[in-house]
Amino acid sequence: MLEIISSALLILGAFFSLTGAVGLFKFPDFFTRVHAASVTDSIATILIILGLMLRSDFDLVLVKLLFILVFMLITGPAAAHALAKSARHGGLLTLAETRGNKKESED
Amino acid sequence: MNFIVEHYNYWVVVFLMMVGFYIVISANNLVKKIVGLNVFQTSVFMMYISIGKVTGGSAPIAAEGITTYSNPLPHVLILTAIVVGVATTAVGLALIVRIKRAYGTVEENEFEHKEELI
Amino acid sequence: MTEIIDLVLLAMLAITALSVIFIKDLFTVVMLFGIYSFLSALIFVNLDAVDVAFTEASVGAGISTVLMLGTLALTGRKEKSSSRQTILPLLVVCVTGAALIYGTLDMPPFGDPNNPAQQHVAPRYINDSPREIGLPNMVTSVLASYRGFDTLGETAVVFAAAIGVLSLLGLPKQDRTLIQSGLKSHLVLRVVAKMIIPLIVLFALYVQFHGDYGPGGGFQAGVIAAAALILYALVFGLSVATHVVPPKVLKILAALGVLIYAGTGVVSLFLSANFLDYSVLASNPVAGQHIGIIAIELGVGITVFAAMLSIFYAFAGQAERKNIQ
Amino acid sequence: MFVQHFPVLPIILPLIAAPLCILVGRSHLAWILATLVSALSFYVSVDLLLTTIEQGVLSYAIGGWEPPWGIEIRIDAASAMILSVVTGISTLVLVYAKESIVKEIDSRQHTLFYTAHLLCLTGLSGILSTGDAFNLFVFLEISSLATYTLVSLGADKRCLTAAFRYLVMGTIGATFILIGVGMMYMKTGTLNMIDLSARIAEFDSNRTLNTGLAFILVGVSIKLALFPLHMWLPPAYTHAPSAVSAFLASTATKVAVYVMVRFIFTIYGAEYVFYTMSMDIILLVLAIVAIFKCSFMATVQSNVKTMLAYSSVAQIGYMILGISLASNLGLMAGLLHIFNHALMKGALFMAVGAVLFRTGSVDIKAFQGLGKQMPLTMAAFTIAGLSIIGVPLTVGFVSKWYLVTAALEQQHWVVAFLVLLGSLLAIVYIGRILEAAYFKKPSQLTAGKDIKEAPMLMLVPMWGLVIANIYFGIDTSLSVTAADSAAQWLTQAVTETGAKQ
Amino acid sequence: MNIWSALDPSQLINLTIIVPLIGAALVVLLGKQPNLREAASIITGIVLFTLVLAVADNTFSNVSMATSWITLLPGLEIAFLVEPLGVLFALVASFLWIITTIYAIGYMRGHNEENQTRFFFCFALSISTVMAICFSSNLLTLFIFYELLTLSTYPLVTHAGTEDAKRGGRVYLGILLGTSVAFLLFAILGTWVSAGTLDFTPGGVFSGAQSDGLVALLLVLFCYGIGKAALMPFHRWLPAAMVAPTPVSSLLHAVAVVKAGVFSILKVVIYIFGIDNLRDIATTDVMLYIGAATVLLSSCVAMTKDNLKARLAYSTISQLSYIVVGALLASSVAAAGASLHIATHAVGKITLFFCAGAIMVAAHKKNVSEMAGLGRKMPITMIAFAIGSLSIIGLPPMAGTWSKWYLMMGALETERLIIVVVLTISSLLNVAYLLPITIKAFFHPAPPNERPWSWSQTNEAPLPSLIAIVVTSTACLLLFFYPQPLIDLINLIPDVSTELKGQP
Repeated sequence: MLEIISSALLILGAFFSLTGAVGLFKFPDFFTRVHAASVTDSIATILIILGLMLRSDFDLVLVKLLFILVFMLITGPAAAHALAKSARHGGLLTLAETRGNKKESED
Repeated sequence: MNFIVEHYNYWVVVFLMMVGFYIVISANNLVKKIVGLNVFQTSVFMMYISIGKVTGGSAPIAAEGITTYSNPLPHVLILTAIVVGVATTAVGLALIVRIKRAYGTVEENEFEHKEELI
Repeated sequence: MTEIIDLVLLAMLAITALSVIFIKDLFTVVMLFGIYSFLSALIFVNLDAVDVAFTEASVGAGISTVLMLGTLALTGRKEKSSSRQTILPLLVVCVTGAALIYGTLDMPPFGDPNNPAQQHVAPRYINDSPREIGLPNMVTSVLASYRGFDTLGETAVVFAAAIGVLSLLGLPKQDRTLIQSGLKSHLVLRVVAKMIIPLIVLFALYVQFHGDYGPGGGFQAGVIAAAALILYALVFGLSVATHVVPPKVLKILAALGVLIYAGTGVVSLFLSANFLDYSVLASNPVAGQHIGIIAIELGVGITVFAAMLSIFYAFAGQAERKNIQ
Repeated sequence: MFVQHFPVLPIILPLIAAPLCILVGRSHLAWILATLVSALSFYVSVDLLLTTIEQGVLSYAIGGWEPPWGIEIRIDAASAMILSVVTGISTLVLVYAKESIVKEIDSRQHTLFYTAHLLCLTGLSGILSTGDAFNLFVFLEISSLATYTLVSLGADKRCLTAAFRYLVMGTIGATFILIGVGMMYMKTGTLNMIDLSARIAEFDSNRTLNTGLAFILVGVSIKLALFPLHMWLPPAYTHAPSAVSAFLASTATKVAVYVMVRFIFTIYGAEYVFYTMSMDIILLVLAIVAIFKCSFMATVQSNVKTMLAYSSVAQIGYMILGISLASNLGLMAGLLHIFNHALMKGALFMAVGAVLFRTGSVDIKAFQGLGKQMPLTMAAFTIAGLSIIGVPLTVGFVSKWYLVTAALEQQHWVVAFLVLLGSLLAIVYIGRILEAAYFKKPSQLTAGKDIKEAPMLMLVPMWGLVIANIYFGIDTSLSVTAADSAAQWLTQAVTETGAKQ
Repeated sequence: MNIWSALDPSQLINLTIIVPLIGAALVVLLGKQPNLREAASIITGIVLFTLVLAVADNTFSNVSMATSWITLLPGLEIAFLVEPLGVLFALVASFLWIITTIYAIGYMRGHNEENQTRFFFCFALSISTVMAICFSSNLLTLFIFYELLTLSTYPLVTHAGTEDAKRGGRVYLGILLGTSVAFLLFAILGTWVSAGTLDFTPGGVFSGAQSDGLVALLLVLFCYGIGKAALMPFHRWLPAAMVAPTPVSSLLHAVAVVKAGVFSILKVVIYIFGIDNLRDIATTDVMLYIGAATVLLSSCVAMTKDNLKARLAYSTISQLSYIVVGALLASSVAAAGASLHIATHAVGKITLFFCAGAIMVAAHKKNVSEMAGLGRKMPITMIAFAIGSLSIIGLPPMAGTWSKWYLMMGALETERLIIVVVLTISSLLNVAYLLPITIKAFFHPAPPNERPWSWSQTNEAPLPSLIAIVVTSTACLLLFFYPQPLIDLINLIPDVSTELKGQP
């Protein structure tokens, strides 16, 4: 039973990281790409680690995985946030804003 | 065919080494030289680790139920080598910072004297 | 299975390395190098070299990259295109490569347990070290005891590097004023940093003292601890960091670590054994070995921590100095 | 009680003293500590030398782990001899440095200078003493890192680029050596030198081992500045502080030469290197080209330090020539020249340093008229210079004598003649300086100032070396015996492996 | 005549080398008081001469004298051994050194030169090295002191300190050091490796085991390696060194340096190759003819020179080649002639140089063309000059006669008519370039501004110089009438004799 669940989680995680990767290439501008990238290191990793936890029996490995999970939960978003914010700081505009600017210029 | 399977690993490593080596001697920017140096050394480390690998072996940490271990000696050597590498990198980078301050550039072809070409 | 992973990783390595040649944006180049050394760390794991992988990840991808980025901050991130001729380097590289390939022709097959490398010296480490040293992690046993002299040299190298960087860049003064520089505006980061830095330090200690049983040891621990403070300095500013760990202290610590290591060896001299022979440190050799290894791992850890951090200080000090000007 | 530990002391004494220097902080305390420790290791090395001449090889198992599992310290006459040179020169240089660095190095960095010097000494002693191929690499890197630091302490900004070039080339060399050692390990499964030689002797020729040797030789050649790979040396020696130049010129490259000797004679064995791979021809040609090209370069330099640097490269050519003769006598001549050249180059660089100290320049113009203003310094320079030329009653003559005899013994008449022709070039480049010093009026560089003789602390070590130049030129018994038994032991190692076959 | 009989004979050798050193030290110490300083020099010279006389005495009563200082390299020591040829050279050198010193005092004061202390110091140094060369018992010792002689005379050559003095000094040092390092040292090492010894042994060291080509090569190397013998084309240093003050020129070009050169060649020929083996060596003839060519060519050059000293220099070159030729003729008589020529040419040529110097000091004239009528102004000098010239030319009743006589005999004995011809022609050339000077001086009218002439205008060189001139010129005569002691000495040299082989 556990087997099936864990494999399901793993496959799901793999799928998400794939989408993240695709997004990283496909999305138009920086911020959307950051969004895509952050998918990989938030949900994808969480799922994968959960899957692994289900596979491992109750010992040190499990604890270590737990630690990693918590760590990822804290750092992943923080990293994405830092990226976006510093981009903002550096004066990079979102797609919408650039469009808005265009309109203004057209008017 | 068998020969290739047994050696492809070394050949790729050699290729990596040469890429690193090429960066070192061809790059014009000193920082890039250092990067190349690191690539070069890291590839050499891979060669060592490949030497130590035993098919079907596991990490050399004694645990019950495991009979074949990979060779720990190359691991030890490379641990040391990595440290040496980072030490060199640090000094090299520090030198680059000073060079930048003294010459205002880190591009080799912009130094005044011929003897300063690196 | 391993072979396939191996192949994939090698392919990725090749791509990364090649792209380093052609990319002119040094920031990207450095990042690519970080990736390169992460990938090689993966290869090391795949080849059962967990300790090495650990070190490579923390050093190559960690410290080295940070230092390179620090340098770029001072030297500029664009590589100017040069009229430098590339034929000669290419030639040199081709010759060297050809020589190496020629050398591989007589190499023993990859991964064969009957290779001479696996036959002569190594078996003793694998079979007897748990009994002689009493540690499951053979790498640690070899590193700290059989080839402890290498590790002493390694510590000396780190110390030398620290000396070199200090003499070149000098340490920043510890200032009482506590300028809240760094990333003032990033509230989230500051909170997160406050949360995880203790964890990192804790982890460093774990690595330091668990190195005998699992992957890790003084060197990795030192690097991780240094990383914790580097993060602190990045987020809260150098002057705050120098207040927490003053540069002078670092200098002394770096020296102290080497002394601890060498001192352990000298102690065994006075106990009328050979240099770095730990067996005499306690009544029973194995216990003695254990004591000795803990002592020297501590020495390594302290030196590496102090050296790495002071090197970072030196670079950061330069950066601030640049900002002031 | 420490006698049985003597083999390891020359390494660990400076290694422990280095961090202590940082701890004591005050520069003059650091100086005293460094000098004392260096003198102590000199004493130990000489003792080792005498012991090895009598009893042959001393082996010391670090950590009590018998080789090949543990690391072995292995001291034979060759290593002990060069060890004494290195530690002795280091002591003299440290005495000399006290005054010399005052004008060349920022006072805040004096402690760091002594620390780096001690680390460099550690590395060199380690290279000389260790019996383990990889351990050799580690110590090579210690000394190299310390050296980069020392070079970068120079006053002129060009020392930075010089140090960087040295760093890049040095690291490439070290990595090459690493590759070579890896290949040796791959085929033999051991790192201990004696063990290696025994197991390599089992192959008559093997492509991996050949490549390994090739890479090691190239790597070492970079470190010892063999002719086409010497580009790093002249700028490094030119812009480093005088004390550093004096120390490096007379020790660092010599140690590298010793490493080459080790790999050729102890590990691979002369048969393998010279007959299977016929390296001797390559080395011979390179050596001769080095002698002429670089002696000629030396004759056209206006910066005296650069001139001495080029002459060093040429002199290294002589050592390699001796080795490449692949004979007992040739090897002995090479080792002897290592010893003698350390004496002369040390003295020369010290003299130039003294001139820099007083006149603030090392351009040949600065030397004009110094014969009257700094008589003692210039006298020292003259004697050491005559020694480089190879005038009788100096050590230079002894080396030349043995080199040529060795060449003639092998029926290499042309080589022998070329060696002598090379010393004619030495006459030219030394003569230029002497003429400027004794027969020219002071130039505008020094016209205004009144130049005094160099301070005592600089003169004493300088003249110590000069007197050694003459003493060992007249009473060659010690040096020749040492070199002879050194060569004996090295070639014996070869025959040992032959026996094991 | 042996006032040192108290001493152990072997000690004499050490003394001959050390006494001049002590003299040199004294010179430096007394540098402030010129008179004492000069006194020291002269006394040194006299003591030295008595020492050498004692050595000669012992040699005649064949007491063997040998001493060894240190072992430089295993099997190679700095050692000394007295043998007749050395004694001959030592006698000539030490005797003429006294004279030269006396002359130099007059000259230096007349010219009131600078750095006289340095001058006399190096002067003493050089004679000490010459003594060492005379008595050296193996090639290494010879080589070492040969080099030291070059170095110790270098300051003398550049004494003037002017630009062309420096240039001359550079040529001097360059050629002498160059040839000795490149060729002589090479030849010595070759001998050492092939023959296994460097000791001077009667009959030579080559056992015949060595390949002929090798020995032939070595001979060439020796002949050119000993650059002091000024064999063409390595003769340039001799005229170049003419920038030196005249006493130096006379000591260098008549006694110490050049004679050290030919002496070394004689020694090598007699004691390394062995006169008898010399015939079988392929290159002997080559070198012989080069020597002959040098004789003629340099005589011709001498004729073209107007500067007196330059002319004498080239004449020296040709006279030296006489000795080389004599040595290479491979006949005992020729060798004897060569040895004798060392002495006779020394006295003759030094007289000429003294006169040249005297003319320069007194009449400030350098060139032959200006010497018309000089005979009246400085009669003694010019008479001495005439004597010297005749001796060089080899006309009786002058010393030069004997040496040329024996050389001729040697040439005839070996049936080398070419050499005979060469010798005759060169004698004629000597006549052509030496006699005109005397003739000009005595029989040509002085330039108008110096007439009318009266005794009051005689203006000779300073007294010391004059004494020197007189002594040497009388020596030229004496050696013609009493050559016996020298000839006896020469006959003591192994397989060298003034008797033809045929006669009993």
